[in-house]
Amino acid sequence: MSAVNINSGDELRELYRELILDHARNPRHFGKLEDATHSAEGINPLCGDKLKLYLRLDAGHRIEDAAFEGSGCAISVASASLLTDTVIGLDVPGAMSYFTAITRRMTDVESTEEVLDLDKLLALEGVREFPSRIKCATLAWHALKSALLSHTSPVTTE
Amino acid sequence: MSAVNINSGDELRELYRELILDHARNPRHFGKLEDATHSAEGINPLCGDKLKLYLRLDAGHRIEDAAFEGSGCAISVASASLLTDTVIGLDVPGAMSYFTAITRRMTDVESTEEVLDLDKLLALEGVREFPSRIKCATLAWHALKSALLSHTSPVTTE
Amino acid sequence: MTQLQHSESNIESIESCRDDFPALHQDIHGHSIVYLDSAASAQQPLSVINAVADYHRHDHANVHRGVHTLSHRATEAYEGARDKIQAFINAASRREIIFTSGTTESVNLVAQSYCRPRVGRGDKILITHLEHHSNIVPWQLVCEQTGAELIVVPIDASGQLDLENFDEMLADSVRFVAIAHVSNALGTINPVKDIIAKAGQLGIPVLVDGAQGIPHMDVDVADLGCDFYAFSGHKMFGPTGVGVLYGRESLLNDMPPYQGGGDMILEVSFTGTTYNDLPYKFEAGTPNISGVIGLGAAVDYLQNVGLDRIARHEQELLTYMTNQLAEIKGIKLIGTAAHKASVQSFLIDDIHPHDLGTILDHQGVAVRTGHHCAMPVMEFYRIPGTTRASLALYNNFADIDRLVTALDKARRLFA
Amino acid sequence: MTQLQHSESNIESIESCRDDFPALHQDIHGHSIVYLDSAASAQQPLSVINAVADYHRHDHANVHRGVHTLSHRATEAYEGARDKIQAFINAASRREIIFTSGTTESVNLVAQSYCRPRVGRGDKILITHLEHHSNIVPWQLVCEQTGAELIVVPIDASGQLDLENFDEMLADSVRFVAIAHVSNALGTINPVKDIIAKAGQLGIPVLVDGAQGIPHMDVDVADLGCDFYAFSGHKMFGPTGVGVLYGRESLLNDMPPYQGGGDMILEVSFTGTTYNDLPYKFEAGTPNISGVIGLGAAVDYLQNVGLDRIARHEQELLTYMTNQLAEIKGIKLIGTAAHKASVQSFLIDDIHPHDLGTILDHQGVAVRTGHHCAMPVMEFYRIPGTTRASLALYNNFADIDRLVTALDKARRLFA
Ligand SMILES: Cc1ncc(COP(=O)(O)O)c(C=O)c1O
Ligand SMILES: Cc1ncc(COP(=O)(O)O)c(C=O)c1O
Repeated sequence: MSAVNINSGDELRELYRELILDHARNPRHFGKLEDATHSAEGINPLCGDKLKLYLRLDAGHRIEDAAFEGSGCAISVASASLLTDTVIGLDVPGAMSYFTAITRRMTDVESTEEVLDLDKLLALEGVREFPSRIKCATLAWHALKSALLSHTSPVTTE
Repeated sequence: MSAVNINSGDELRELYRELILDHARNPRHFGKLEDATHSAEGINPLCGDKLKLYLRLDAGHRIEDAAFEGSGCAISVASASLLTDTVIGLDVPGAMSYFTAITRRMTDVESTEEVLDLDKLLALEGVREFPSRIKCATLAWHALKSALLSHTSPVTTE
Repeated sequence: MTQLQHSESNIESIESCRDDFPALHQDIHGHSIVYLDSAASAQQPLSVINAVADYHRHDHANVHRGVHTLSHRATEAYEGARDKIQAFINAASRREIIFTSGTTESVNLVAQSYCRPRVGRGDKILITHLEHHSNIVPWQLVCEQTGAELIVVPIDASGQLDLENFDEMLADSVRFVAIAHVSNALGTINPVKDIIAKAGQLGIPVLVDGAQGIPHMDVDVADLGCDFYAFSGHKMFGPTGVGVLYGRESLLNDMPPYQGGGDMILEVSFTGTTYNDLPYKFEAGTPNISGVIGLGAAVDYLQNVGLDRIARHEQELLTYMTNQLAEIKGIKLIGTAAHKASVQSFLIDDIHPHDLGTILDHQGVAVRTGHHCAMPVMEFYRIPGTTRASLALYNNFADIDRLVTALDKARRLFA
Repeated sequence: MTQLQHSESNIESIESCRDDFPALHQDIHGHSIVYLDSAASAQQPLSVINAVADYHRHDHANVHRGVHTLSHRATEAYEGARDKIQAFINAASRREIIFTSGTTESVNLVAQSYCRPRVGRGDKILITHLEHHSNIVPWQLVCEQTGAELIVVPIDASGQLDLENFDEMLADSVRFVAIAHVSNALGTINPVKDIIAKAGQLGIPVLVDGAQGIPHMDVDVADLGCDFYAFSGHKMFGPTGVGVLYGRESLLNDMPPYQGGGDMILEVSFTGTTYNDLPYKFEAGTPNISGVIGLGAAVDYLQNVGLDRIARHEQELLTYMTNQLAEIKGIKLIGTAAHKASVQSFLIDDIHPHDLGTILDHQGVAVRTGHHCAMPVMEFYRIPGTTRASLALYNNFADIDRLVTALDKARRLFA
């Protein structure tokens, strides 16, 4: 048997950082938000990822609480988990600017601009080397946008 | 303008022999046979050739009269005309053996056997060099077979 | 015959395109080939042939559902071709570009998914007398299935639509209009933009059969304003087995899927199935991946040469051909509309087209003969068929001279 | 892992087949490719790639209606492929071989043209729980359109059909049976011959979805006794965008056309249209000429290698793969039927298949992950998807070893 020399482990490690694996295994804010004011579904037909994002906005359009349920790969679950961590406490424009920053950062390989402090979300950086996984990383964020715009139909990443 | 040297006129002349052109221009037994006992339609979707063959058989299964109508290329009209000339007076097995001899002669390039005296039908020999025209030459013959077997549906050569 | 002067034109440069087409560099019956049958199916430039072969050498896998590299490459190439086509015909969104197996399937899709649920007894579907069978029979089937009625815009002796009573026809219960951009048998370029505008005023959707439009002119679906535009890869120097249906998004959204299968669903269960978004809702099963990629390469090729240059070149050739043919004794030109694409049907003496086709082929000249899948046109002229010479960007003046010489030989043979 | 002894086999000779496939000679992420995704789409041997390219270099024109040399060559090649396929699956007549765009279209054709006019409220269409979406959704659409009901043969934990109550199910108003020859997600080879015999006794026609059958075994439709058999070119080393519907002539004769267009008619007029004979009645429009020719070349290739040898080779590989996988800690094999084609689905620990797919791809190993267009199967096992390794004639033991090594790495990464 030919021994396989796995010399490209670094990129994989970059993708599956400890923080990602942690959020994938123990997603924060997981479950249904009974008193949600906004929600949206995200579906990635590629891998069958499916999640529902719930938001509770207060009278001043601030995100008081967020949660999600569903199933998916490590990247999409971790991304959704990080999302909820991030957006709680933000107002709508603030949350939308995270949507913009994250999706631009993922899809535009050249992008290095730092308009926002992405903080823990930078753990998703490794995805940039895996174009076929970008949709996993952005699924929850598209659901966020859809929920904030009060779209009720599911969004897909294809 | 580049002058074109047409050096392959012989095969064309073989295809369009005088006898063929004569039968194409002045088809014999052309028209409807009012008291036909058998008939069949032949359609060649390739060129839109369409002809109807009429036969009158007597009590002893002899072909007393034959006629055809329709329109088609020189080859198919001449072939139909030659067919009517040939089969009048023959009994059913006799006519069928002409069907067999002609179709074999057309489709089997190797065939040289002379089971029948093909006589004027040998004027169709030139078609053998033009595979795409064999269906024209055999269309009326397939209609003959179909009429003799009392098929009522149109036959096509495709 | 002497060749016209055409010093003013861009011919010198476009003539070199011919070198890109391997099939045009061979002898037929001892003569270099003259291919005048592009309206039936065009030849492929090497770039298209290679795009398909290279795809299979390096990048093939099934699309959309795979996470591995080849699948990703295949998906990118496939979806990239969709973007090219969107830009090529100026559609508003890539969701409006549906890959089909060809014009025929595109028309059938609209007939079954759009019209069938929407028409019934008393309703009318309007077509014209110069349509290809692919834009007739699907509507006949819908009429049979629903009780709707097919009505037909007449043509005149030149092969132009006779639009004198068009407004009244349209106003009388017409629910759908399906019309060729260009007639394949006659070459007529129809005034589709006007027709679409009139139908639009009455809220009647229009499908344009663009099979013969797209290879010859710059097609802009936004400018035309049509609701559906159908075309085939193999008539625009791309592969067989692939075509496009452009459809306005709002209409496509309201249509049920045409076929069921993989890729066109989001979720399948025995209690209920959710269809996928556009365009995937209409692309059931594994698509013609290499065909679509080849079609993308064909679009690249056409854009490199330039649609305007192609149109100019073809118009010059058409004028030359028409003039040269008109000089032949015993010829009857079928299809003499004022606005024409580079197609000419004709009859010579009483020589049957099929015989003429054989005689031309024997001299290396490939033309199509017969009814060209437009039997109603033949019926109109009371002829069984025609001989048709159709030109593409790779033809030149010498091709036309060869045609004329070959026709001369045929006349002598049958004299 | 050590490689098994396999001295007795014909492996040495069949291994050289791998050289025929250009796509298998490349590196992915720095590793020589291990292609284990043939059940989604197979790679093409050079002979198929060249058959398609050569056709376009020399012989392309539209088929059937042309009198010139290229059209004649194209028609001969296209119809010659039909003869090859007739012989390949032992159909009684070439009229029974209909070219489609793939399995999906073949199934939809039968659903719409055969079933839709024949079923109504109270009638049942029988499928199984392991079908691909392409053999589910078309029947759901017919049920919606007609009021008929879909009933589903259950499966057991190994992924085999549970046929205990099959006779009673069948006897209860079933009008049509549609069943996979081989499950793409589970690999199960279904006892289609028995099922067809039982349905036959009740006069119920059967369609076999042969998409996964035809690449792996000698298929004989006369021996099976099925009424319809559907398959795709791209799963049997041929082109995308082309497939076959075999149909029993007597049934096809009684069916209305599926699509309208060129070539499928004898005569079109506005007062009435006469359809063409079989098989042309079902081949509307310009077909996928080069695809069909490529499919013919794929059949030649398969017959040269020998279906029996392929089946033996794949069974040896499958046994080896199953044994090797079973040794991996935390693995769960999905699809463990007694009779299986060379496909294995599995799960490892709680690693999501999509993550696994990425990790394997990064080591050059191409597998498919997800629901494999068989969501009801996933629902049955209560899983979102699996990782699936599927083998074809060009795979070898080293490929399996590479898979196992790569899985090991994934486990360590997620540990
Ligand atoms: C069992 C089965 N049936 C049907 C299909 C559909 O085939 P295609 O996508 O080529 O139409 C497939 C392949 O995806 C399959 O595996
Ligand atoms: C005007 C027109 N419409 C439709 C078609 C049908 O195209 P296809 O055969 O590629 O489906 C053709 C070509 O044959 C055509 O010329």
